[in-house]
Amino acid sequence: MSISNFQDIKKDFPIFSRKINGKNIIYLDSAATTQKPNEVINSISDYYKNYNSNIHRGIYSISIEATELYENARNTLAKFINANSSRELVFTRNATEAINLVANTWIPSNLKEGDSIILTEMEHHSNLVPWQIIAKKLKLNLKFIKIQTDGSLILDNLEELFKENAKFLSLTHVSNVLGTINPIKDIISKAHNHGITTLVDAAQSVPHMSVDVQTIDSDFFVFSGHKMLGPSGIGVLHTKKKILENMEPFLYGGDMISNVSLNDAQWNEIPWKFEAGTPNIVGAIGLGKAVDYLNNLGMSNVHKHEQELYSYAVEKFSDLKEFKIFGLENKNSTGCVMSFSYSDFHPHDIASILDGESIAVRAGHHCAQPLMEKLGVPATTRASFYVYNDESDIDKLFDGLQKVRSVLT
Amino acid sequence: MSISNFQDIKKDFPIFSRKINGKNIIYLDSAATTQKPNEVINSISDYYKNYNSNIHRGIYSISIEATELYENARNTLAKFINANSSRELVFTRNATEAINLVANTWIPSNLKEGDSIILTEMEHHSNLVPWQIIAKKLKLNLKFIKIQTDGSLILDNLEELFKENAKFLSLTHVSNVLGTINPIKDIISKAHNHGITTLVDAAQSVPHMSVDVQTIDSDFFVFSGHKMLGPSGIGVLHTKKKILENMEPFLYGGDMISNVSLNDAQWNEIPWKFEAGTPNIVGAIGLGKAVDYLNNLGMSNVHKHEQELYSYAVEKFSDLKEFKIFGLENKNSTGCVMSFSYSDFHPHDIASILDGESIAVRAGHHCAQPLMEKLGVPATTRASFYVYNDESDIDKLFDGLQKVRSVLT
Amino acid sequence: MSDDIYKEIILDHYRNPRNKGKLTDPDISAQDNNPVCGDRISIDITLKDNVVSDIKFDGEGCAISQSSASILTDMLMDKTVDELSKFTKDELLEELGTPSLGPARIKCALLSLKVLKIGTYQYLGTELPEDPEN
Amino acid sequence: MSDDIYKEIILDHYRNPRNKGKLTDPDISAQDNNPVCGDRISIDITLKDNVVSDIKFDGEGCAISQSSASILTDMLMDKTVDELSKFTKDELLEELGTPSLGPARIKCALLSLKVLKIGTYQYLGTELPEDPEN
Ligand SMILES: Cc1ncc(COP(=O)(O)O)c(C=O)c1O
Ligand SMILES: Cc1ncc(COP(=O)(O)O)c(C=O)c1O
Repeated sequence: MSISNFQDIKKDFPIFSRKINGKNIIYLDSAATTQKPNEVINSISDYYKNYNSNIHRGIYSISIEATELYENARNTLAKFINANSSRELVFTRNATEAINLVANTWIPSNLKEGDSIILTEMEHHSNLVPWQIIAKKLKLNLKFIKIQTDGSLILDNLEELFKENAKFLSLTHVSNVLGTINPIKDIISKAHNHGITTLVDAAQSVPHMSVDVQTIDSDFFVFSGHKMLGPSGIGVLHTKKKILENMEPFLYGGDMISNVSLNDAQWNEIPWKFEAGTPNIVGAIGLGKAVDYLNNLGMSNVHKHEQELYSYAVEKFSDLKEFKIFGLENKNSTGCVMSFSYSDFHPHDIASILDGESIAVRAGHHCAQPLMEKLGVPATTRASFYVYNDESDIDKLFDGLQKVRSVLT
Repeated sequence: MSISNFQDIKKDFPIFSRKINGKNIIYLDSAATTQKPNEVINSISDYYKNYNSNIHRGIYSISIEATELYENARNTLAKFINANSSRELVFTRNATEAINLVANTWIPSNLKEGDSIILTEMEHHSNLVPWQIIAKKLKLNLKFIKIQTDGSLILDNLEELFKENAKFLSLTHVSNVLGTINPIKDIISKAHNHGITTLVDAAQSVPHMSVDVQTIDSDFFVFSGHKMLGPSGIGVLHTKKKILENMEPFLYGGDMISNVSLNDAQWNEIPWKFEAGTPNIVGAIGLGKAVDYLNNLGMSNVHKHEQELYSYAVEKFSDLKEFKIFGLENKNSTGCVMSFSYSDFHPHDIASILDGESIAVRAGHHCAQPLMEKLGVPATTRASFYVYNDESDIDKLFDGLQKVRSVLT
Repeated sequence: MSDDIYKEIILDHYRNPRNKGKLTDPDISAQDNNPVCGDRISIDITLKDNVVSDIKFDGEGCAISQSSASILTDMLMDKTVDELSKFTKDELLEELGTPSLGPARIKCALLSLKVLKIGTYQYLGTELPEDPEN
Repeated sequence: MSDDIYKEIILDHYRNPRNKGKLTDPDISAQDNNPVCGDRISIDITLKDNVVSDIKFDGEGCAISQSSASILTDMLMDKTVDELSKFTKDELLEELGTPSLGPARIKCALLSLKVLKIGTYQYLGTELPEDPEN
């Protein structure tokens, strides 16, 4: 499949019909959030127009239908990541909440003072700050797998890190700044050899490549719907059944209980035990539709498409003076992210001037300040690609950067 | 404004065009969740089609527009409940999460072993179970304001309850089973006299009557969007600024931080400090639209409409043999909820047979098992009303109940 | 999802439940409730030579759960313990005449079967499967 | 929200910043950074008879924050301390020629003003208002 085969799909995404100052939007910020296809948008309206009701408890038709739509979405998601059972999937607001859930429930019942949590230096703040907090609270140590400037993890001393009191490992599957794919299967298998429980932050992998949680063998696995064509406000926590069953609930309230008296309560079965209160029903249903859409494209085609776009960009920008792509040397990258510096122009100025051309890129630390320090820059400009991008978007970015130079010099 | 003035508005709600077995849906379960008007549904599509992007950090146009839409929704909500500042409002998934947030952050830093939390016997599980858990964890006592069978709170011994180690009071504004309006302003003022901090579960009041958090003087105030014409997956926590500023964050991750290093982090300002990760942007925007819609109707008209419907129902059903409305004696009720028993027919059978007539009512304990025990029934059937209901819905319910009798006897 | 589920046989057993009550000194005895709706069923069985010689149910709840218990107990007379442990939900649902009860009510209909399975497995000393009524 | 914000005066000061550097023994001295983008500005002021007699800024960051600091310092020469404390963002934005910077970039433009306010209030010993740059 060549890049051109995906080109027609911009039509599926209504935002690309919007013009700003007469120009179409060139959207290169999908690592922050993705655009939504008509199928997803329509599934949301359709739900509100035909099925809207509260789920799980209703005896009447639309409530039964709504419950089915919600639980079918869970099944769709479970198949998408090849989970053993849909009951291993908990719907959360986003990847961030899923990580906090684990930090608040599993960690306190399983780690004790002096134990260590292992992270990497390339984590998004969402996979860093929750561990800092719980570490302070329980007097745990945080240790970090270091990275080299090409964006890859330094893995020679894993055995060293995994020894002693290491009990938990949380790491990102794909870096949101550099696109690096970490060899998580290997790392997790080594961690398991040391009895270390593992969490994978898959916020940047699930949208871009096919994943298989059974092969990866992660204990916890989290991602966000809005980064994979899905709606706002829905994320997923996948957990091995044995672990999930033994975990204390995170939030308490309606729907997660089976029985309540004034002073006591019993919990519902998994996964509902972890879904307190009325959930984001429409978020789950829309995310199911997003997965249908991705399945239709084929995740290996998605991956290939992005790699081809990335190669095209690298080639195109190779002649641009004083232009530097971070992590370019690293061949193990999704191709969905291109972080760069351009002369000594500040990323905010670059992004502002590109916005004048209706090109949306991100400038900043991308919620990964520690990684920025490692790269030796306060911020980068990041262009990120997804299924609806094509060569012409990259050409426009190229032209936009010429404009940046002409404005700022 | 008479009931008839609201009748045309069914047209604003597309679900009422759907037919099941040739019959229009008679929706009498708004206390569980409400239907959505076109304005709200369209605002969601419109967002995805024109503005969709991540907020707060983007430099490009649609991100700036999206941020504005999101923050304007916060302003709309703040005005709706007459908050002192929109920065006192935190968006959560639902009322349940908002309550859990307070139980997890404010309580541990302010209460200690032996202190008491005061609740009432009419709480929804969401305003009961989180307190049971934190009470167990911190060795706090739970004490309950009792209710009488007419659904009103027994308030003569408040001073007794508020003495000693009472530190926190959490109570519902309106009962989701009986519709009782509690005199929260009075109760809160007495609680404050004893230095007790207060939370109001307003999940069933904000949708049905005009509220003013400054007059009520609650310290915490929570409600859910989906119960007031708004989208799935969005709720609100209102907190007095002084309190919110001094609270520890609840969830940690992107967007809620201002600065992060590998081992440390500083927090963003309120309210963003409490919104970790990518929020349910579209949920907030849609909820803002729902409030616009309600403001257009006028909250006092909404309240009046429901009271008139309730009176109509009471009158209509007064002749029905063996039909009993719970809490009927209580005059201080929103009128949005009618819980009843009918002969010895089981609520599930009643709801099932009504469903055959395309009438949606709820049967069960309504997430309020302790209250059910008080009423001496394992479950009730509940019909609840909202802006789009009219007399003909009640007439249909009446006919449906005749059918129930004819089937079951 | 409609009154279609109230078949004549269900209404008949609902109005005139068979085998209602308790046994003294039963060989098999179990009870369970459906927390969502509060329905409660208990079943007592006396065996003779490993065969059901007497059976009673007791409980309260909706027409579906109570009539299903009445119908089920009627079906179990003279069955062997082995047959009890293998009794399927399809057999019961077919007798009820409502194969498509829908997810909201099927739990009511199968509550009595679940109680039967709990009691039988207890009697046999074998571990209860995850969803005993299925 | 476009390159329209890069007015000639901004580009001029960005390319040739005025008053860049540090002062020894300043009367007023403060610095702050914008955590979102890492922009950093410090301002040093020497007073003579309560009037600005010398002023320098230092820092790094985007064109907007750096040129705005350069322009601001140019505007403050010979002002009294009272005038410093009352200096408004509108005066600065008017000089920048970009009254509608948009919410994403306005913080960059006002960072230097914020630093000025921090330093001036410190010097006066009065409490900083909640949003000092507004
Ligand atoms: C009084 C009351 N409190 C809290 C809730 C919980 O609302 P949610 O499920 O939206 O969190 C409800 C909803 O049923 C309610 O009626
Ligand atoms: C690698 C990674 N992890 C976690 C997150 C957090 O995702 P969310 O904000 O949807 O919770 C992101 C999103 O920026 C990410 O890129």
